[in-house]
Amino acid sequence: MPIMSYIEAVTAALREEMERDEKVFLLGEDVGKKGGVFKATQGLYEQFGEERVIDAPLAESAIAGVGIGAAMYGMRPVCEIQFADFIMPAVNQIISEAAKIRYRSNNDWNCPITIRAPFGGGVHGALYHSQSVEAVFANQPGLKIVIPSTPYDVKGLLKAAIRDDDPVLFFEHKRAYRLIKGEVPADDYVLPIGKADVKLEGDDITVITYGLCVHFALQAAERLEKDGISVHLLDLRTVYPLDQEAIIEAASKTGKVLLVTEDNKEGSVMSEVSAIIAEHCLFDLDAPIKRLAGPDVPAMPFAPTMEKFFMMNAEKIEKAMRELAEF
Amino acid sequence: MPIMSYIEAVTAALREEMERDEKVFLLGEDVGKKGGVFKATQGLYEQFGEERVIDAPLAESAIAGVGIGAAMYGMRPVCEIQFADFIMPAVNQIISEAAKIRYRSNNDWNCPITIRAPFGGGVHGALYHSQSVEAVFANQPGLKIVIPSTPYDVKGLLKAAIRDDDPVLFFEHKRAYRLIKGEVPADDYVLPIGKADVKLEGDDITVITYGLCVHFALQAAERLEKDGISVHLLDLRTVYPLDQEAIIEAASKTGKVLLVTEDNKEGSVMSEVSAIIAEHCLFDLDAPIKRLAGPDVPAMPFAPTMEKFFMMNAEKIEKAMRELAEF
Amino acid sequence: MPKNRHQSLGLTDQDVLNMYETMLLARKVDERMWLLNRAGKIPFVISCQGHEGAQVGAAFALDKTKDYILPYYRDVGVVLHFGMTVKELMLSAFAKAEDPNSGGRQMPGHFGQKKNRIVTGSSPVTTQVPHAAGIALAGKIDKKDFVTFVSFGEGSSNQGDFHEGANFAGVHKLPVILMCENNQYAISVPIQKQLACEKVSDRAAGYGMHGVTVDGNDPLEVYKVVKEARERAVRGEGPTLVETLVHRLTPHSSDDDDRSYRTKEEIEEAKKKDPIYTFASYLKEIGLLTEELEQNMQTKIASIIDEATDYAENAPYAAPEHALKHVYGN
Amino acid sequence: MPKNRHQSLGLTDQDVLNMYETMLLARKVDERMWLLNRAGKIPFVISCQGHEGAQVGAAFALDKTKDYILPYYRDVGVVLHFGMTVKELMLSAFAKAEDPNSGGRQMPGHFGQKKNRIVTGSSPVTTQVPHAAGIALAGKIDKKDFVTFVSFGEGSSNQGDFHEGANFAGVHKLPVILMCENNQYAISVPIQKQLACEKVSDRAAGYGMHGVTVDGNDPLEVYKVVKEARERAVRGEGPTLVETLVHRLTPHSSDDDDRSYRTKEEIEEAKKKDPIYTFASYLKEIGLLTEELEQNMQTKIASIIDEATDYAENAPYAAPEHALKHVYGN
Ligand SMILES: Cc1ncc(C[n+]2csc(CCOP(=O)(O)OP(=O)(O)O)c2C)c(N)n1
Ligand SMILES: Cc1ncc(C[n+]2csc(CCOP(=O)(O)OP(=O)(O)O)c2C)c(N)n1
Ligand SMILES: [Mg+2]
Ligand SMILES: [Mg+2]
Repeated sequence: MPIMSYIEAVTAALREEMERDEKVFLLGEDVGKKGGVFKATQGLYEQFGEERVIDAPLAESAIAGVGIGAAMYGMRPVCEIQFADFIMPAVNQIISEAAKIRYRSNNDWNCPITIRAPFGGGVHGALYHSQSVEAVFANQPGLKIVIPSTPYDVKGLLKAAIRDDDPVLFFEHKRAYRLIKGEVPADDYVLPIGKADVKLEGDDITVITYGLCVHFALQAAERLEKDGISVHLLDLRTVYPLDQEAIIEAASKTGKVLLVTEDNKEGSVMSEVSAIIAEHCLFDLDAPIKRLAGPDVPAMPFAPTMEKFFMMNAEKIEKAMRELAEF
Repeated sequence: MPIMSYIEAVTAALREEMERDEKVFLLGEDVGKKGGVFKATQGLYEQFGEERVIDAPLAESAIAGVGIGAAMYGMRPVCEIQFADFIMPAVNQIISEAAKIRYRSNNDWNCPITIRAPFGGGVHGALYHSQSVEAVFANQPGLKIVIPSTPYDVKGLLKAAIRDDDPVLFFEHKRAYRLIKGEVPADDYVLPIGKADVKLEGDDITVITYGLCVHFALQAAERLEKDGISVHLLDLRTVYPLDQEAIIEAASKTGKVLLVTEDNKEGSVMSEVSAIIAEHCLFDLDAPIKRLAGPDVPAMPFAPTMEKFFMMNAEKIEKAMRELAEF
Repeated sequence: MPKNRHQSLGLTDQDVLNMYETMLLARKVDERMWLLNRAGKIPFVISCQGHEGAQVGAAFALDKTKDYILPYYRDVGVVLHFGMTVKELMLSAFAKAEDPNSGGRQMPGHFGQKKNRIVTGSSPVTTQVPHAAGIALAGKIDKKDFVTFVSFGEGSSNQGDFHEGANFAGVHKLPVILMCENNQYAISVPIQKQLACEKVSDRAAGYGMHGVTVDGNDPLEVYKVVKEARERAVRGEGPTLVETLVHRLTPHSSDDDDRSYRTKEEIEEAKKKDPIYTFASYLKEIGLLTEELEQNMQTKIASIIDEATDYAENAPYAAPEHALKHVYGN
Repeated sequence: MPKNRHQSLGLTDQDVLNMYETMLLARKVDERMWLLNRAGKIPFVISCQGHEGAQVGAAFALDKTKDYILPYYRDVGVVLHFGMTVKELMLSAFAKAEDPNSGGRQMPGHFGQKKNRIVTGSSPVTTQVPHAAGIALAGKIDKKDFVTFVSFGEGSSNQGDFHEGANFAGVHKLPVILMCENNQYAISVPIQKQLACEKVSDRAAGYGMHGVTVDGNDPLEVYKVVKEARERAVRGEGPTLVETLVHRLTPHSSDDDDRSYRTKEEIEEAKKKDPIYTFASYLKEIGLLTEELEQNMQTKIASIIDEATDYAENAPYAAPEHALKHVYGN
């Protein structure tokens, strides 16, 4: 199987879906001639032409709104928001429109749009090029939010998002783009949206996380294994709506749960994960449900000292894992 | 002490603050000559003139953004978003700007803006005039979100919001406007933002909620009391950042916790309340942390059948309370 | 003998009579809704009264067999022409399960009916402008020759989404007709506090599109400019911003009392230009609309509305648990 | 003898020399930052190169003792005139604790310094336009006579916030100067894919404001129109939209490679109109800028920049835990 980087898997999924279905087209700032500021759409303008790889004017609400219109018509637009931080001007289109179109029309209309955006920190992006924005949307029924952790998942889930008949927000960790590589089948496959994935089977502690943090957690788990501590690791993959069953199963398995996110702590999607556990398997727990998250400050600063202080890493997770294991 | 309705307390707080401080002014759609679509600003245009009670063009991002500019200058703008549902176009200004101004400027600038909006359902408002939107903002450090339940709290907290040196979102339950009445001192007082309020002291179960649901919970508690079940009721009042101490204390008190919100269940502010409890007082619990919330559908429908199905009320809370008490 | 003004526009006598009948139907439906509201039978009305000339003039200039429309809440006249029935409007007003717009989920005025290419709308104003651009873009990619028609109030033209949607349509020369129904008020706020430009159509230049302002009380004027806009659109010459000057003859909605912000005289003045009366006068003057014909129309319309009202009033609500349905497909 | 063009604008010989020196200083600071970036010493640069004429021309037309400015990321020339020092710019580039803009929290180009009325800015483009209207409104309520100056790129003028902010300023006739630095690109996207209007200033009419387009390579032209705009503003005649035509002489930022979307020839062509050279030529032609003077300026600037760089490079970062500070006041 070919080895691909995380971002190459994005490009591959887009290319294959555009080849498969004429209704798929791309819309976003600099996605055309330049191939995207991160190069996620590189080569697609050349292959599919400017009518299907559209350099949009600098206006996120229009990028989302035009995409929503096209999706209602029956196209399969994939809109790129250049940085997740810049999705905020499009919130009204996403929450008031995309999320509610099927429901408000009593199933007469639907909106199969995919909105991709690179998110997350650790790249000297400072306050406005580092944010985790999923929590803003993770309470809006009608939306699905996918955050893949591996190139394999990227390809399978991005294809699933494009084929989904409802709006999907697809957040790609920008630090993972070139850092994370992995095997990706050359052929067509989709992975189910809404299903979490057990990354490690283990008995001592359960770690639940998503995105880049999955890799940090894997590294930390490896170190713990050497000391005989076995980690059960669940990758959420879809952070809204959550895979309750998988969460309950994972938490019950060990009774000691660590929830990890790069987002600020208060009000992150991990609060919901915790609430699900506290509601459904409280008596299986042997320790308080522990959350490890970014500090409650607006966003990650530019200076390396403060960025590092904010950003999640394997060491921070390892420390929290050990504390939990010893509880 | 005079008896006032919830909305009269809003008007009183605005009037008194405008009389006290020339820097306070109002900006919003129809807040001037008409006195607001709910009449929250009635009489203020006549009293303070069109320069301090400004009928804004129909553009929420400008209402927030102009307010933010004025606040950075040193004014104390109170912006009205006509319905909380229409705050979505202003999300970028609120999250990217207001919330981050102090932090990003390393304390050089600050943004003492208050944004008021009527929210919530039960008024035949349908999908777009009934929403609870607090969860969209309840993970944005730099913001404070206040949701008062009584006229007394309205006055004291709205004054506190206006005097606060940071941005405050102030959500008023529109069903409470004329339904809820209570004593309000005629003199000047402020209540602390960030502090929850124990509404009932009790020993059997703990109920934590906010806004209109506080009243439903009070009614339900009264009925339970007749059966000898004593309810400890905490009104959050500030839903972001949460009053952790008060939450932990209230939960520990009885060990049986019911969290109530009118918002959709997944990802509401109650998830965070649950997570705080599960993190800090797990071993004091005698029952799973139960959440009672709106269903996970986009918003409250117009038809009375479906609206009632969605909307919180005393009966639903009473039922959940009894179940918990019997656990 | 007064001048025949419709022939040169390519409209037959029957066409203009149909236009009038549609206008009258819209007006009468609206009036009935106010009665129902005041009688406590329906919770909410938002009116087309005063806008019917602009709405019906525009709608008739479109191709109702293929164009997509993205109307706003006042556009009863537009959706009637595009195939929504009075019964369906009443089902929506009563919030009944059979309402094709939303199954009783949305307030009346939130139109949507896929089979007639009436695109589902929401309450936040002007979000539909980018949608209109998106559907036009999709049609272009899909090599179809329809146009999209999107309408909104003048106050709403201050929203960012108007700007972003219009700009997108302009840059991509999309077949979009943007129609502003300028009634000089956004609820209580008069136009001078909403816009500083003289005409809303002054905004067209900023999007490289054609802009035009017409008397919205005259359906023929509106027909003419919308028809031209449609032709331009189909020829690939891009979008047009049409501003129609109308009057809102009612309060903003059934929840509003407009006495606090405008005078009786102002409304009386506006009523003199009421498109229903002025267009009827024209049709009478040129001898098309006879007493008898008008009487027949009135009778027919009254019975349609009566029947629709009865049906809707007696129709069932959706079951409570229906609230859980259709969040996601499959 | 070539014509003296600055006298009639009320600019002294010393003024124009100061303008030139500020432009040169901006250019040299920017050039140094690229060197530092390419040497791996600073993570990011976003450039003023090619925009200095417009920036300095505009800045000099303002009253730096009382006006508020809301610059965008390229506006090194504007903030230098308003009192931000080279040392401070370098502290920001190195993300050091002493950076007055953000204490090292924001990327360079995110200006903010309260004592000089440089209003803190963010990355999402054009959010500052409503802020400029808000500060102007506050000044009006507070009975002050300053103006606010806000700048942005032409691509950014497609954002909803531009529209909403401009409209608010227009309706309230606020003393706001909106300046677009039109360099024909938004990162890689050329102007034809951004706007369909011929000139960005065509948008002014839609806000009932005066609009004007000038050659941004000529600081005197820009000075003139911004000065006039300021006078109009102070007279209560409302906002002005000034479009300056400039060229971006570098890639979008240090993260961009512009070879994939524009030709070398295009940049060569633009360099011929480089405001630094064309303005220097003017000053030389009229005999103001001598070899010697220019040499002195260069030397002085080089030493300022050297010193600032050294200082900033050696200055400490904020402590890690400083990340927790200043989320809320008190
Ligand atoms: C984003 C948003 N803000 C506020 C409202 C509340 N609202 C409904 S209609 C309206 C006035 C609209 O005025 P205009 O655009 O002129 O249309 P008209 O009603 O006059 O036809 C307002 C403020 C809304 N629906 N959406
Ligand atoms: C809301 C938002 N979307 C996207 C970006 C990313 N971005 C930064 S600069 C830029 C292009 C700006 O172009 P223009 O306005 O013409 O200014 P210029 O850089 O050419 O001076 C883009 C897309 C952003 N900063 N903010
Ligand atoms: Mg209007
Ligand atoms: Mg540009």
